[in-house]
Amino acid sequence: MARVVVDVMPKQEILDPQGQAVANALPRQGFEGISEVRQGKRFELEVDDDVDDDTLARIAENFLANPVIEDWAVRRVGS
Amino acid sequence: MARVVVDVMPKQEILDPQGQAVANALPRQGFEGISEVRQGKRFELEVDDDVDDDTLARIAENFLANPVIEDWAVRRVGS
Amino acid sequence: MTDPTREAATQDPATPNGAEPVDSVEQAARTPELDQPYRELGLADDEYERIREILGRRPTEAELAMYSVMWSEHCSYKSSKTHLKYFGETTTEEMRAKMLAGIGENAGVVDIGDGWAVTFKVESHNHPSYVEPYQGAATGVGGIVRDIMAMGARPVAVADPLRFGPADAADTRRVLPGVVEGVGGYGNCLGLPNIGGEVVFDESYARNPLVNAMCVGVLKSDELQLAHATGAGNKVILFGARTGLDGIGGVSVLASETFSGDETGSGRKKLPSVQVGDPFTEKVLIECCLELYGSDLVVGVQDLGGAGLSCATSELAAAGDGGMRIDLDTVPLRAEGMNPAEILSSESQERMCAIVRPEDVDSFMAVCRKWDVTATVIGEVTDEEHLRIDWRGECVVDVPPRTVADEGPVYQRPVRRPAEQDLIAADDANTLSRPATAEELRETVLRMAASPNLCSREWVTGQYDHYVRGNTVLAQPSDGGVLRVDEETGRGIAVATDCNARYTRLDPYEGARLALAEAYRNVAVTGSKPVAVTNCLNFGSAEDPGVMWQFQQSVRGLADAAAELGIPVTGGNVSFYNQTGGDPILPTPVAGVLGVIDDVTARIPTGIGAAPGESLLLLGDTREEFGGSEWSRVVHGHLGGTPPRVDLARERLLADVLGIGSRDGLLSAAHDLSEGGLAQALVEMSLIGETGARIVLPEEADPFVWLFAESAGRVAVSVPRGAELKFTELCSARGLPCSKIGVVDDESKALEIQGVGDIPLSELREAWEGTLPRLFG
Amino acid sequence: MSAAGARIGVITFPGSLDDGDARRAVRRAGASDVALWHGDADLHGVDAVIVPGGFSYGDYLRCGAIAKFAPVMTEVVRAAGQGMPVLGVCNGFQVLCEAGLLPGVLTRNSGLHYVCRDQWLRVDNNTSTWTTRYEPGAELLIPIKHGEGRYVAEDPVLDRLEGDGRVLFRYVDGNPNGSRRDIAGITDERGRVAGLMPHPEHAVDPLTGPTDDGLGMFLSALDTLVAA
Ligand SMILES: Nc1ncnc2c1ncn2[C@@H]1O[C@H](COP(=O)(O)OP(=O)(O)O)[C@@H](O)[C@H]1O
Ligand SMILES: [Mg+2]
Repeated sequence: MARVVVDVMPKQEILDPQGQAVANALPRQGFEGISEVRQGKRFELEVDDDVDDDTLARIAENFLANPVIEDWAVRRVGS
Repeated sequence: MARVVVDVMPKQEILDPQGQAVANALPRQGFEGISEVRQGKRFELEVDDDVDDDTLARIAENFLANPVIEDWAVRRVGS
Repeated sequence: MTDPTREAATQDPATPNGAEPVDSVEQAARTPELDQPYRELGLADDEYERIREILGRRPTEAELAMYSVMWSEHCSYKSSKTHLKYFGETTTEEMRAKMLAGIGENAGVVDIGDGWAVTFKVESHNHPSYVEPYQGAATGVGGIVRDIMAMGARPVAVADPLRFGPADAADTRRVLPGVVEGVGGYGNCLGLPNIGGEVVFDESYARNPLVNAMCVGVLKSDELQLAHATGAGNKVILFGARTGLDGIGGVSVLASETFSGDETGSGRKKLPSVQVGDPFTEKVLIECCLELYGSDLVVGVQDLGGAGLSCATSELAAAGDGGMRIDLDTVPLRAEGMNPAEILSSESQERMCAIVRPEDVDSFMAVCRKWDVTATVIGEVTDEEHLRIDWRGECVVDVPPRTVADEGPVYQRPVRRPAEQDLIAADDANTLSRPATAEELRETVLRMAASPNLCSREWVTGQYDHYVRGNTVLAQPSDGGVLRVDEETGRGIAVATDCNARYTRLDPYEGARLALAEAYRNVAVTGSKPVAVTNCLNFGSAEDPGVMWQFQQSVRGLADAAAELGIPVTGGNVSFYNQTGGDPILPTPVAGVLGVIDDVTARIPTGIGAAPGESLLLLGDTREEFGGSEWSRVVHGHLGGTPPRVDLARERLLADVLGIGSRDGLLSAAHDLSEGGLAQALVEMSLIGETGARIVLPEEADPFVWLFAESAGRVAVSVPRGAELKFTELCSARGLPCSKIGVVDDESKALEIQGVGDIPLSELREAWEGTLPRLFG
Repeated sequence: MSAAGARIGVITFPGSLDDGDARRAVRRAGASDVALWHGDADLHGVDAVIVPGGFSYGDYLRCGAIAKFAPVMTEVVRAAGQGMPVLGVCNGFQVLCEAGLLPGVLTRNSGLHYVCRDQWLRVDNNTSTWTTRYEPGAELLIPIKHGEGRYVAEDPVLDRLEGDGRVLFRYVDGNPNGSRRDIAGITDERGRVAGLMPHPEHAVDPLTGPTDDGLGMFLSALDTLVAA
């Protein structure tokens, strides 16, 4: 068994209203110095050892992310 | 400027319907061998260098995560 | 900085804690002197003693968990029971005639004609929504919907009476948006139109928000399901979500006490008692249940709510004709290492429990598979009169089910009318300084319209789907929500919930009567006939004699008023301990009224301007009544005096006239007068109808009293040209005061009030609609 | 074919909510409605398909992302390729985008709230199968109710959609969700597959909706089917 993390983030050029809302709220709460916030998703998968990188990439590309608006990255973080 | 990543995940004992929905859908698409999926959030922040770890922790705890049901982790990933 | 993965590993409460001994019945008999943490579980010394007496031994850990949750205030109604009896005592046979199920069932059921029945109920989820607003509110909706499903009905609508601290308080900005998102997030995803509710702000709710949720369900009157386990040999099936460690906060004491020292114990102590809702699972569960009922595969059914399996198994067995045997090892779990007490007390959401004939089990399972719903046979009905639960081959629970479910403690809590009630009553609101000039009156109209309790609720209700299912005939911002039930005949229902807790604070008896009168009137102004009542009684600590007096008075007020109105109270909910320190919330007995309308096309809308040349009429009497009024709060921050007088015969008369007016097409709009009085009603009728009006004061009237008094039993109506004579004759024939107060003016883009001035609708709209968006974004 | 002879299928996924309403609208337009089941890879000979609103599979991952893998969707994609009229409403629009039948994607409303309100739309194109009954430029009042309706696509895609007249409806009198170029609904190259966020099936009867402005969509498709 391995643990795999898939990060899915909105593409840089895509408007991210959620991240923006956080960024706008921070100074109001007295937190200065945060110039940008982007919000995406993080998936943690428990994966059998025989699931290969290619399969993981297909899961990320075709399912966990929508490539029209999102970038993704897969990494194994050990078991 | 530094880039900071904050990962926010549902606590282990808390129901994660989103992760569960993904886990249930994978075999239907022919992806076997994924035994568990948890879905959380990933934030990427652009942060001035003088923002210290303590401040980041407070931002994560009070803003980005809901500590009643979520765990969080902050890490700097370079600029 | 923490690594969630590592942290999760060390915090993981699900780590199996090895081969700890099972606290079985046998073990309990062997170790009678074992110290048990019953106090931490909320049981009093004498309650614990009674359990020992019932069992003739000490309870096992699992039994202790069961009794402690089932004998809690929430499940056993131990402080309220003696008062609630009064509802039954005041319900006559005549009132009962249309009631198919009443107090004591999961929800009341009323026959509405044409073979249809309706079930409706309100429940509170106050404290969880303060701790975690989104999930607290979401699971509040989920819970009440399952109650309705347990009656065999299809849930068809929800409503959400809400109360928060001051609108501009920082904590309200945390709680309110989360609650609204939670109510919407869950209800929208279930496909249940939200057709009503309340949003009230008051200091007393600052750390005690009230999140009450109502659900309405529809069924054929011969399809009623009952929560009973009958027929020895029938199977007990648990279906829906898996059972996890949610909401067992209190019971984790057991783990920590018993296994103190080991990591699991201390880890579990920190378990959050919040539950996370999964509306998708519940939506599928609804469809699955309805298919199971439709195929006649269910003998009895119970939802799992507070107290989880403890409640479902003991109540099903207690209502049955024998006992029940459960094998806990078969319960599908979501977390590892759960012990019997935890499995029995888990409040994991989206679960139901059914009693099924053995020959139907396969068909039952097939329906569940179709809907992808996990279902497991966990036991069977026996003729042993005992509820017996086994775990890992040992008996961990062996109890007479009625002692758990029905025979909990009953308290006669001290009741005392606080002396300060007299002081409050003496603090007369009618002596407060009033606006005198036209300019001051005009400014007051605008200020009131913009005040948090009177302003538009659109910011809230715009987050709720009120269209789904395609049967919503009236919803926000109408006084009552109206739904079509039968597409062929047009038969429909109406619901409204109300409570002005400032009135109840001044006089809990009269205040409760006013609450019911208002909900009744709000149903009546839609053109529907009120037929039944439910309630949600939100109060402070049951151990405060002053609070218990408020409670007792409110129950009596509601029951007496229901009897006078001739409509039965079919159910309700009690929530005590809504207080912080010594400060209870305003006594808040929310009344919910169900109405029936023969043909929904006759419903009366709220906004004016639908028909050409309408006249505006005011029905009822206006008196100098400002005690508890919204004006006294907004302008003077005052709460004192006595609430408006209630005349329930007048309310009945009003409802009759409105019913006839709707049936005969004499009314083009109607709006009841409540908080803010006539001025506010006119503002809303104009803005909702996007049409101006010219208002003329009666000659003898004091403009301030006329515009802002909150006398009950009043409704403003608009009557199309041609119907005016007929309608006023109808009123005078029945002795209902009716006076013409003005005309609707299609051309005018203003509310023109004689002696006050013209207020352009755009200015009114800005005042009325601007407030909540400004506060909540 | 007679109107009543036209059979319009409405898919039910786990979590579909407006399937019953879509079927009611089909009947109101005079056609016959057919219930289609997500797990059934068979369109049962229908002449057109509606993918209704709701929260298929809870919309937990991304709206419509799980539904696109349902067995029935394979058939819908195949039939659409052969020119069958397909309409996706709200969640159905999201499903059609995820399934690649329509370009772009629907994202979280820019206001971050779910919005339920009556919305004015302008008809931009009346040559698609689903819009022939409308005058170009006509304004309709139709309910919207969604949390993720902000239409997003890359600029070249948007340019092409506009250039080819494939924008069916635009929001007027306020863009409720931040959709790019105020887009409320689009169609495919052939004008047969359409998707929109507003709910025409909730505007077929002024008793239960703001207007009956939505009925035109069902009547339009029916005209095509009857003429064929
Ligand atoms: N939390 C809520 N959820 C749904 N509808 C609400 C809510 N709060 C208020 N409403 C609706 O807004 C309208 C105005 O509410 P309110 O002023 O309390 O009505 P009334 O004074 O007639 O009881 C009503 O249609 C009511 O049902
Ligand atoms: Mg009202």
